[in-house]
Order: sequence, then C-alpha cells, then structure tokens
Amino acid sequence: MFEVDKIRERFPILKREVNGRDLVYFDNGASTQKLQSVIDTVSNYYKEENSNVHRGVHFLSGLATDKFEETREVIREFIGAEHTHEIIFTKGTTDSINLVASGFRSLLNKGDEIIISELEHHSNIVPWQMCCEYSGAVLKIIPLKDNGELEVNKFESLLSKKTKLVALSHISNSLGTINPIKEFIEKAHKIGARVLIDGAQAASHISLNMQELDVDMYCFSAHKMYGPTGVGVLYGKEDILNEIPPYQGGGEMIKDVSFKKTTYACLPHKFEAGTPNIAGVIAFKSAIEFISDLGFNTIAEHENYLLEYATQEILKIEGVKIYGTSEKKSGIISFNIEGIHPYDIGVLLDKMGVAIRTGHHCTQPIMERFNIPGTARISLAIYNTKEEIDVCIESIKKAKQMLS
Amino acid sequence: MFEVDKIRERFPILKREVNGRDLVYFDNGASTQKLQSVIDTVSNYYKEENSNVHRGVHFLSGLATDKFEETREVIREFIGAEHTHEIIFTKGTTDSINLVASGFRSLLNKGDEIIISELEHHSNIVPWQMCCEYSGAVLKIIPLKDNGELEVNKFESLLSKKTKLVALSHISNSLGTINPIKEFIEKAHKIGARVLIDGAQAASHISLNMQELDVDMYCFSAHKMYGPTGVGVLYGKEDILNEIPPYQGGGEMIKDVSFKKTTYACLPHKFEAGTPNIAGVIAFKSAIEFISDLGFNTIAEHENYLLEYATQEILKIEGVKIYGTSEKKSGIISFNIEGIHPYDIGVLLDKMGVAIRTGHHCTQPIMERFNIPGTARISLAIYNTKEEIDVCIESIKKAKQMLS
Amino acid sequence: MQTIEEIQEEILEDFDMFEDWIQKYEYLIDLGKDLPAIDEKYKIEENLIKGCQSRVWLHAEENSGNIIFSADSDAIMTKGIVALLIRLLSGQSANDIAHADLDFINKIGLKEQLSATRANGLLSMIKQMKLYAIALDK
Amino acid sequence: MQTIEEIQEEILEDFDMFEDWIQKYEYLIDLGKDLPAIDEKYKIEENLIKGCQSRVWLHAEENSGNIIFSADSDAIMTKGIVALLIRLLSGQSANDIAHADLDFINKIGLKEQLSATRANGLLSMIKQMKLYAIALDK
Ligand SMILES: Cc1ncc(COP(=O)(O)O)c(C=O)c1O
Ligand SMILES: Cc1ncc(COP(=O)(O)O)c(C=O)c1O
Repeated sequence: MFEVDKIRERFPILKREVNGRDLVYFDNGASTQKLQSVIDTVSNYYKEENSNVHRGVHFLSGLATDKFEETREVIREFIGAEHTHEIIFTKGTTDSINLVASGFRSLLNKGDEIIISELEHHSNIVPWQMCCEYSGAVLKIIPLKDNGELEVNKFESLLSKKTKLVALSHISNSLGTINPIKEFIEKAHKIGARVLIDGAQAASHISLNMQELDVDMYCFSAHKMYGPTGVGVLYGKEDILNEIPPYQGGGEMIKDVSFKKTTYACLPHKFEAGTPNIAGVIAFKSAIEFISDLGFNTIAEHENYLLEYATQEILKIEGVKIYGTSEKKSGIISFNIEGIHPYDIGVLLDKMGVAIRTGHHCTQPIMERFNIPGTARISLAIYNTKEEIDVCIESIKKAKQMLS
Repeated sequence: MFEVDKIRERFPILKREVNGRDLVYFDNGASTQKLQSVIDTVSNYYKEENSNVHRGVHFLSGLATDKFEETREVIREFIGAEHTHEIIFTKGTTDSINLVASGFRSLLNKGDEIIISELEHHSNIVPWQMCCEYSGAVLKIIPLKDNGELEVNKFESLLSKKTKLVALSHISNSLGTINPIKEFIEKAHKIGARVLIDGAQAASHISLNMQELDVDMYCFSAHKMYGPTGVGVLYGKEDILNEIPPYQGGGEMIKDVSFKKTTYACLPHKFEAGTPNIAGVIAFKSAIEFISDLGFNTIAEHENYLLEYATQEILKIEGVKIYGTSEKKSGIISFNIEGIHPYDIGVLLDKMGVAIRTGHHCTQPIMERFNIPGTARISLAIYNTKEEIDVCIESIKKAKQMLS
Repeated sequence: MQTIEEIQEEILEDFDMFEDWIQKYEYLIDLGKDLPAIDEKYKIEENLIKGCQSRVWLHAEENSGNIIFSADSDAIMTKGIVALLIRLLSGQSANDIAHADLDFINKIGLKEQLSATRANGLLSMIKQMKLYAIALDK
Repeated sequence: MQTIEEIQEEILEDFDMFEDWIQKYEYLIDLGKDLPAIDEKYKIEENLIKGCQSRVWLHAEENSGNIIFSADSDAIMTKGIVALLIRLLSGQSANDIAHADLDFINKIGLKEQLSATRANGLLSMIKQMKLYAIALDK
C-alpha cells in the first residue's frame, strides 16, 4: 500500500518551516524537491569516487565512468529506448531542445515548416523561432481550445510535405493538458515529418516507452523528477541523432582533431562535449530508481486523487476560474480569482507557508490566448497530501478575503 | 603558515585507498577533488533551500535566487570584473567557448580570421573550426616552440585587419605553459581584434583581474577549482556580450515571447536559458571562498615548490623527457620514458595507488607537433605534498623497471 | 512639507504598530486601494516598468523644482508599496530624491519584496524614480 | 588442437599461480614482449582498432575453416592481453570464435582493462575478432 508519510520521510526539505508554518510545497512543476538518496549519492560521489570520466586509466576515473554510464543504461530502460547510445546527457530540457533546434538549422531549407503548438513552454518555442530565423523555415502553430486541449483537426490541416518537424510538449506545464502525442506522432510520421516531444512535465508522472511511442526525439530534466539540478536527457533514435550535426565542439566529442580535419566521435559522445555534470548524472540514477520502484500506477493513482480533490475544493471558492480542463489532465491546477491579480495570491499564500507559482509560467502565448496576465498554479508531486491541499485551500480563502 | 595537512583534511576523498594503497591524486588538471564545504553546501541546498530560481514569489524561490546571485557577485569580485551581469553561468569551459563561438558565426564575414594556437585544448579548437565552417572565416594557428612556449613573433605576423578574434588558453593543460596573455591581448587590441581566454587551467592557480587584463572574454570550470561538476563561467565585457546574439532559447532568457516577435532579456539572463545547475552554482561559492581565503601567494608558493621538486626528481630517472619546459610554468609535468608507452606507465602507477593521466589530454595537435602518441601527466593541486611526489617517483621507477 | 527622513520615521512608526504580518499586509493592501488613480493617458507602454509578474506604470513631472510622481500597478500588493514610495518621494526636490536612502523598506520587513531578483519590479521602480528626478532636475 | 574452453582453463590456471598483481602484470608484459610480430604490411590504417590511448592492429585470415589472427599494439600491457586473446582464439573455427564466452578476462582480474568505457581498445578488439570470424566463415 502507498503510504505518503513514508514517502515524505525520504525528502528532508519537507520537514522545514517557512514563515513560521510547515512548508506546503506546490511548486513542483517548476522543480521538485530532492530525495535523500539523491543527496547522498552526490555526497558519496564527491567523497569517494570523484574523477573526470572517460579516457582516464586510473581507478577513480574508471569508477566514475562506470557509474556515469550506469545511469545512461538505467535511463534507457526507464524510457524503453532501444540503444543506450540513444541517451544523450544535457543540462536540461531547454539544452536538449536547443541541441536539436541548432542541428536542424542545417537540415532545413527555406520554406520548410516546423509545427509547434500554442501551449508550449518558451523552451519549446524560442529555439524553433531561432532555428527558423537562421534556416528560412516557417513556424506553424497548432491552436488551443478553450479547455486547454490542442485542436487536432487544425494540426492535420497544418501537416504537409513541407512539414519537417513537429515539436510538442507531452504535458502542458501551465494547463496540465496531457496531449495525445501518440496520435500526433502517427499523423506526423505519415507525411514523413520527425517528432520531438518535450517531456519535462511528463517523465516523473506517466510511464514512457520510446519504442512504443515511436517518437523520434524526447527530452526531460532531472530536477523535475526528484533528481539533481543541471542534468537533462535528450533521447533520439539512432538514425536522427546520426543525421544531426554535432552541437558543441570540444573534448570527448571528437575522434581525431587536427587543424586540417577534425572527425567526430560516434553516439552518444558526439553530443557530449566537455566535462559533464558527473555528480548530477550519477545521482540522477537514484531518482529514477525511486520512481521505478514506486511504479507509475501508484504514482498516477495518488496524483490523480489529489488533482480531483483539489479541483473540487478550489472550485467551491467563489470567483475561481481554472484554466485547463482537458479530459486527460496531469496534476496541475492553474487558476485565477475574479478581480485579483495572481501575484497577490502568491505573496499571501507564501506568508502562510504555501509555495505556489504565479505568473506566465514561461508560456506567454497561453496567457495571451486567455487574455490574462498570468495564473496562480498549484502543481503536484508524489509527496503531496490531502491535508496540504486543505491548508492551501484555506490559505486561498484567507488571501481572497484580505484582497477583496 | 600554510599547513598542507590542514588543507587535506578539508578534502574527504584524500583519505581513501586505491588498490590497497593510499590514494595519490595527480590528475588535478582533469578535475580536482572536492571540498567538504562544497559537498555540504550542495547537501544543505537540497535539504533546506531547494527551489527553482527567478520569477518565483515564494520564500524558497527567493532564497535560492538570492544564493544563486550571491555566487555571481562573489565571482565578479574573484576575477575583478566590473559588472555582476558580465558573469554568465554555463555548464563548463567547453560550454562557455561554444556559446561565444556560436554567436560569432553571425558576427563574422567570409575571409575574416580567428587566431588560436597549436597548444589549445580541443575545446578551444573544435568550436572555432565549426564557427569557421559556418561563417567562412579562416582559422590561423600560432605555432609552438620546442619548449612549449608560443611563438610571439609568429603571432604578430598573423595579426591583420582581417583578425576578428584571438582565442588562447591562459595555461596549457598538456605542457603547463603560462602564456603571456596580457601581451597577446594588447597586441590583438591594437588591431581591433577581440580576445577570448580559456582559463580552465588558470583560475585555481593564479590571480585574475579582468579589468587589468582588459580581456574581452574569459572562461573557466568549477570542477577544476575544487568545486562541483556541471558549472562553468563565461566572463564577457558588457559590450561584447551585448553584441553576441543569444545562444540558447528558452525560459528566463526572454523578455517577451509571442509568435510574432520575441524579445530577449538583458544580461546576464540573455545567455542563461532554462533551469540552471542551481545546486552547483550555489556550491561553487564555497570553492571560490576557499581559494580566496588561501590567497594566490600561498597557492603559488606551495605549487611552485612541488613543481620544482617533482621536476628535479623525475629528471633523475633515466630516459625521462619532459614536454613543456617554458620559463613560466604551472604545476603540470608531461613526460615520457624512452621506449615505454605512456598508457603502460599509467596502468602500473594506478596499481600502486597513483592517479595520473595518460594520453593526448585533448590536445592532439601538441602530440602531433612532438610526434608522440601521448604523455604521462602529473598535474598538481594545493593539497598535494612532497611525500606524494616521492611515492609517485618511486612508482614510476618501479613501473619503468617492470616495463624495461 | 516634511523631509524624506521625517516621512520615513512616520512610516516606521505606522508599521511598528502592527502585531503580525497580516495586519501589515492588510495595511499595504489598503494603501494600494487608496492610491489615487494615475491619469489614464499616462498608462502607456513608455511609462511601464516591467517586473516579471506585476506591472507598474510610473509618471513624473516637475513642479517648481519638486518632482510629482503618480503611479499604478495591476497587483494590489505592489501598488501598496508603490503608494509608500510616492508618499515618501512625491513632492520632494530632485536632489533629495536622487540621494534618498530607502533603507526603511528593510526595516518594515518588506525586504523580500525588494530583492533585486524577485518577481516584482519594485527595485526598477525606485531606480526609475531616481532617474526621473535626475533627468527633471535643472 | 585444444578447444577454446580448454585454453581458458589453462590460462586461469596460469593466473592462479600468481600471488600479487605485480607477478600478474609482469606475466602480461612478458606475453606482450613474446607476441610474434605482425607482418609489417598488415600494420595499416584499415587494421587499426583505435582505443583512446593504445592502438591495436589486428589481421585475420582464413585457413581451411579456421581463423588465424595476428596482432600488435603500441602499449605493452595491451599487447599482453592481445597475446592472451590470440592464444585463445587463433586457429579456432569461425563458429567457435563467434560464440566464445570470454568470461575468463573477469576471472583473471583484468576486468578493469576491459570495461566498455576504459581507455584501451580491447573490447573493440574482441568485437572485431568475432566480426572477422563471422565474415570469413563460409
Ligand atoms: C513543459 C516544459 N518544457 C520545458 C521546460 C524547461 O525545462 P528546464 O528549465 O529544466 O530546461 C519546462 C520547465 O519549466 C517545462 O515545464
Ligand atoms: C585548457 C582547457 N580548456 C578547456 C577545458 C575543458 O573544460 P571542461 O571540460 O570543464 O569544459 C579543459 C579541461 O580539460 C582544459 O584543460
């Protein structure tokens, strides 16, 4: 049986107070809290195993390298990828997407098209705008329905032979919408377009299988998965990763360097120039193991329960409007209260120990779509509880009262 | 007075054994060992302060942001930069150089020239090769003298109105050469070229002052400075950083995103897309404080003493040849023994608990220049001791005996 | 007319009365509500100081050597602090504004609202007020 | 001719005799020194297996159903292990080579020399030997 108290014990920060109250942390969409096991792995690495990876013939270098590569294998299994060398370590989702967008500059011709959607995080918008600017490709946007779902019909009408790439988020960080990516992928593949999925909000919440999804590229960040900051993953099918030119030049990513001709290493090293975030990558494994051990059934059950309860309770507050009411939804509740600026709610909730995020959540086009300055956002994680939701709801009521 | 034992106590890994012997760690050029205070700061951050930085209105987000920005200010002071917003956080030196090299693509015209040297690390070669390939600029190489110094005269003859950028390392990671960068910078500035210095091997060994050096850009990595992995710095003068277009697109680096027009944030955020390595950046401060507290006089005194002693002792071994004998030299000894492959030395030394690096050290052009497959490299740090050098010398003798 | 320092003292006394953060914030909210509306014609892009989340419009004009500020914000809490700043600085001489030490904001426990890296535009607002004062000084 | 398994047993026995790593590595070094030189004409780019640090040249030819390997390396330690592999696989049938279980390398305590991510090219070497065997099998 799932015991949330047991889970909470594994996250030391959850014991702390903020502004004299027990911390209630509902800003998980921005970054989750960290497992003791992740913290311990970082410490232990620095205390016992630290050395630069690859190339070294000495013991510590071998040890660090083996551990580093173990994480790659664990991630391969976690996301059901075919090959270990299809897992590229990056700094985060943003870095992963930029790696691909930069490489696509040289794969695109003037007039080619890239499709993204209206609900993307800036990290899945701006790199493509830059890519289009350099390559002469054109950016097409799948519009959003009022409930926060994408207009699938509109997507179909955007697809054409000119479409070279479709880049969509798996789950919207602002609206919680779970996009039907399998359907999008199939449709895109039919006309020969590649698909990149931004899974930053998905990887710790729903089960992934790259081969089943048949997705070309998929990205996520460790820090949103109870893991360390500064680590991300780019999964890519072998063939597409071989097509994309190297992103950064430097140590590790080369086969031979001379001033006449430099040749590049094979996957995954081709995309991993320079000394990586070794401690972070190694500790990421502990986070993946935590998620795997819990299992996505348990995770979904708990998080869905919280989502439903919180939604129901918050809707009881007069004047509340929730943005994002799609049928398939992840544990994210974006809301506003009539006549109140979300910033004011955020500040007062914080005073009551409740951490939520307010603002545009790096999704300005969504805010424009709904013509609002921002929202107050509750985003859930596995360690959240019904009691925390009660505290949060009470705090919102109190804040509303103060602000009205 | 400097007591190395006291210093060693602050690095927990130095107590460990390798292959049944006390670890002797001479692979500091690849990555240094980590301070207990750095490890503690990482743990403490995750246990007490963790949250995503910037934009958040809640307490933890503010706390993490303040700490994150504190490191930026500490680094500004450490390197004598004028403005805090001239400090950009990256993944490491390689990332920093690539950021600049990618931006320079659009600042260069066909036929423009970039000057680097024969002793550069691949991280300061390949990005410029890629930059030249995309921009049509031409790469020029300052050649190396037999003693590992650069040919300053040759540099002067390479300089011309076509020269737009000079990119040099401060200290050679293979040869230990301390390049007279102030002289190079002055000469480059006379003809209006910009200068980037790769300070990966310098920042923990010699005192830096950006304003005195009048350098345009300077890079280094935390993991070579007793700090965490996955953190680097790009310093750039305000004007040049404003000229260079953004590198990665995403959250945090924008002012406004819309599908019509996206505008970029000002420095330093323009270059810091996505969630950074928050724990790493915050912990980097502890490493900088350690170095500052010791002071570069103390550091230089100890490291120079070790360098001289080690050089003297190793030269007593018959058949040893040291590569890199420049007058101004940092704590790096690259050597070979006649008739023996450096790999074999590395493997046997490791068996005796001594970690050195062998191979081309990501500087293949140097190896080509001297027509060798690689070298065995001892690289020193502040916690190394005379006794460790004795162990190392004995081990080299033993290895030589086994291999002859 | 009181000096900036005298007004600071007054504000500190006001805040000293509050027993908890709730009273303090309620007071701020009230200040925000009571702030005279800015003339609509000044609520333009040029006068906008953009923090990350709340927007502040600031207008300044010179009146026989003194600077008159008017302002507005879409967030009430920000508006409350803006009201404090206007109470403090509006009507003062350009020179006094430019050299004002606004330490009282720490003292009344609103420091976290003013950190350089926080989500509101308050620090930019103070900077902008000083810049206006310098610019309008003749 | 002994089978691959029999030779493995023999090698394991050899290594069992050693009391410490020094004897073991000295033995490897001797093996390396004693490895018959590869014909110079095979020391070409095509036959080069590049590890990060030591280079290995490997040549294979078929002789009435069996595969004959010859090899060289610039590092003596690598050459020693290469000598072991040749002792084990050279002269065996293509099929046996392709299916050989080379577990003995762990057992004799040289695992660290063979990790996929280490600096020598040994793992690539074993892979290449098996690929040759498959390719030359008819
Ligand atoms: C949907 C989505 N995409 C991308 C990102 C960017 O991730 P990171 O900041 O880790 O690079 C985020 C995180 O905020 C996100 O929610
Ligand atoms: C001179 C020099 N430049 C650049 C680098 C690359 O640094 P990093 O791997 O931290 O990006 C190194 C590290 O090996 C170096 O020694």
